[in-house]
Amino acid sequence: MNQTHNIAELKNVLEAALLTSQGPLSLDDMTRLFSERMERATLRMLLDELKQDWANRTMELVQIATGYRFQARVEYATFLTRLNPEKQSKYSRVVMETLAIIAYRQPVTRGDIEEIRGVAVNPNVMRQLQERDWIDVVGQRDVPGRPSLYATTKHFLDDLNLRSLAELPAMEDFVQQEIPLDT
Amino acid sequence: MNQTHNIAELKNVLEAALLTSQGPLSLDDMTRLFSERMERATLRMLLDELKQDWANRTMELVQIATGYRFQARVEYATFLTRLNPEKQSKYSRVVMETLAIIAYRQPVTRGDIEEIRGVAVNPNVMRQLQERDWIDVVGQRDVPGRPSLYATTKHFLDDLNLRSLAELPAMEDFVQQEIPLDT
Amino acid sequence: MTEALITKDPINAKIKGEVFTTLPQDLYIPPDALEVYLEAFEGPLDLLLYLIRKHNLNILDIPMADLTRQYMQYVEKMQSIKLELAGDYLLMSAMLIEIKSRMLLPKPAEIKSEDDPRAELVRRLMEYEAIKLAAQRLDEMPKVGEDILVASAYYQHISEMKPPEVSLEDLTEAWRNVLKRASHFKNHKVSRAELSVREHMSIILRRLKTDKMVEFSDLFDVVQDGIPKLVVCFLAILELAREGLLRITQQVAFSPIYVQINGTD
Repeated sequence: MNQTHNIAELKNVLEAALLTSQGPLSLDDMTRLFSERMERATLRMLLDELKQDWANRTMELVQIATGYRFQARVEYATFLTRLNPEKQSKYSRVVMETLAIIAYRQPVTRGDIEEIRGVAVNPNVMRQLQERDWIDVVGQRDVPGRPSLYATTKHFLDDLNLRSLAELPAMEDFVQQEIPLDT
Repeated sequence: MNQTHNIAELKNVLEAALLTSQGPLSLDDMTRLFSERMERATLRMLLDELKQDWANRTMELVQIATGYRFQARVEYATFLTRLNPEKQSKYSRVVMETLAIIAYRQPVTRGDIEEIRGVAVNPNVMRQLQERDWIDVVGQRDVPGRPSLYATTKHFLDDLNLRSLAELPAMEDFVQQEIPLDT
Repeated sequence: MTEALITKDPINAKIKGEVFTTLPQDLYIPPDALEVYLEAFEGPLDLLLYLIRKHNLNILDIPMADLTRQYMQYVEKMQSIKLELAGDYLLMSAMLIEIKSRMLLPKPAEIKSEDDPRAELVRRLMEYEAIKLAAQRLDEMPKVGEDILVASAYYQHISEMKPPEVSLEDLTEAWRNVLKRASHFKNHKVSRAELSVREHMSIILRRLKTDKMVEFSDLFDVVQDGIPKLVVCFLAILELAREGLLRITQQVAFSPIYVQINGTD
C-alpha cells in the first residue's frame, strides 16, 4: 500500500501519522507522508474533515504554531495526570514574570527586563527558559555591549496551545485601575 | 468530572490515556486513572470493548509484555517511516578510497586496489559498492586466479550527477592538452 | 480579584519567636527577617505596589528618610551575596527621596501632569502590575506536559536505511588521500583525457562480456561519435591490449580484425 486511492484512505494516513507523531506535524511534514503529490489545499480539506470526525471523541485535532496535533480533550486531563503524579515543577514568580515580559514586550534585552521588574535578572532564570525552549536569542541590540535580544519561540506557542502571539490574552486586560497621585 | 458513571465514559478515559501515553500502560497504571475502585476484570472487559471499537480503524489496541498500547496498523508504517527517515551514516574512509581508485583507475582488480592502498581490501567493501550498484565486474584479468576487473557503473555517474567520468575533477598540477570530447 | 492575585504570597516572618503576618506600617524590617521579606516580594516595585494597593499607601507618605537609614544598616549587615538585591531596594529609596524632595519644592503656578515627578514611577508601577498579572495568567494557562496531553501512540518503525550520500568532493578528497599516501603515485597525474580513456576501457570490456567477440570496426560508432571520441576509444583498446586484457586477432591479411577478452575462446 504505497499509493492511496481515496479520501477515506488519505484521512486514515493523516490520522495514523498525527496519533503517532512525537511532535506537531506541519503541512510540509504531511505532504512527505505521501509518495504522490499532495496539494496543501487538499491537505487542509482532509484535516478539516478529520477534525469533524473527531468532534465528539476523546481527542481533538488542534492547530498550533508549528502545525497540527491530536491532544486529549481537557476534561480528561484530571484522569490522565494521575498517571504521572510527578508533574513538571512549577516555575517561580521570577521566571514567569520574565517570561511574561519577553512574551509581551519582545524582543527585549536583559536590561529591559530589569527596568520593568526593578530588579537584576539572574542568568539562571534566562537559562531555565532557554532550556525549556520557550525563549531564544534573536539578535543583539545595536548599543554598547551589544546585549542579546530575547524573544519567545514557536515551541512556547505550541506548549501553550497557541497559533500565534496574537492569541495571548491582551495586555490591556491586565492593566488595573490608575494609581491616584493625590489622595 | 472526577467520577465516571457509565461504560462509555470509562472507555473514553482509557482511550485517551492509551493514545497519549508515552509507553504501554499496565492494568495497574490504568486503575490509577480512576479515583473510584476499579476491578481488573472490569478493566479487561473495557479494554476488550475498546479493541472492538477500533477493529477497523487506523490504530489497533495490542497487549504486549508490559501492558497495552495503541499502535498504528502495519499498513500505515510505510507512510509514517517517511516522516522520520533514518539518519544516513557516512561511508568509511576505506569504502570512499576504494571507490575513488575504481573511478580513477578502472578497470582494476582487488589486487590493484590493494597495491595502491598498501592494505588488503575487505570483500565487504566491494560488496557494499556493488549493492549500491556503483561498481560492477566488467571482466577478468587473464592472470592466474583470473581476478575480477571492477569498473564504475552508469548508475554511479547518475548518482554523482556526472555525464561521464571525464567530468570528474582531474588530478593534475598543470593543464594538459585535453582531447575535447564535444566538438 | 486584583487584590487576591497581588497578595498571593502571604508574609510569614518569624522574628525572635514572634510571628509577623503583616507589614509594619513604619516599614521597619528587622534585619533577621530581611531575607524573608525579600523573598516574599519580587523587588522594590513589588513591595511598593503591595503597599499602595493593599494599604492605600500614598507614595509620598512613605517615611523615606527612616527607610533609607534602615536600608543602609541592612546593607552593612548583609553578606555580600545579598548585596545586589538590597541595592535594588536602595535605588528605589533614592528614587522616592528624590521625588519627595522635588514635591517639597515650591510648586509653579500650574503643574502639568507629565511634569509630575511621580508620573514616571506610577507608569512603571502600573506596567509592572500588568506584567505580574500576565505572568499569573501564563502560569495558569494549560500547557503541554501539564494539563495538555498530546497523542503519542506507537508505530512500528520500519528501518528504511537510506544509503549514504556521496558528493563529488567526497570522492576527489578520497582520491587525493590515496595519492598522498601512495608514494609511487606521487608524480602521477590523471587528466580528463585519461579518465575518458579509462571509462572507455570499462565500456569496451562490458560490451565484450556480453558480445564475446566483436569485429574491431564495430567498436567504433563513426556515425554517432566525433573524432575525439573515436580517438579515445582507440586509445582505450590499445591500453586494454597493453594490459593484456584483450586479444586482437586477424586470420589473414585484410580480413576482419576481431577483438575478444583475453582468456575466452
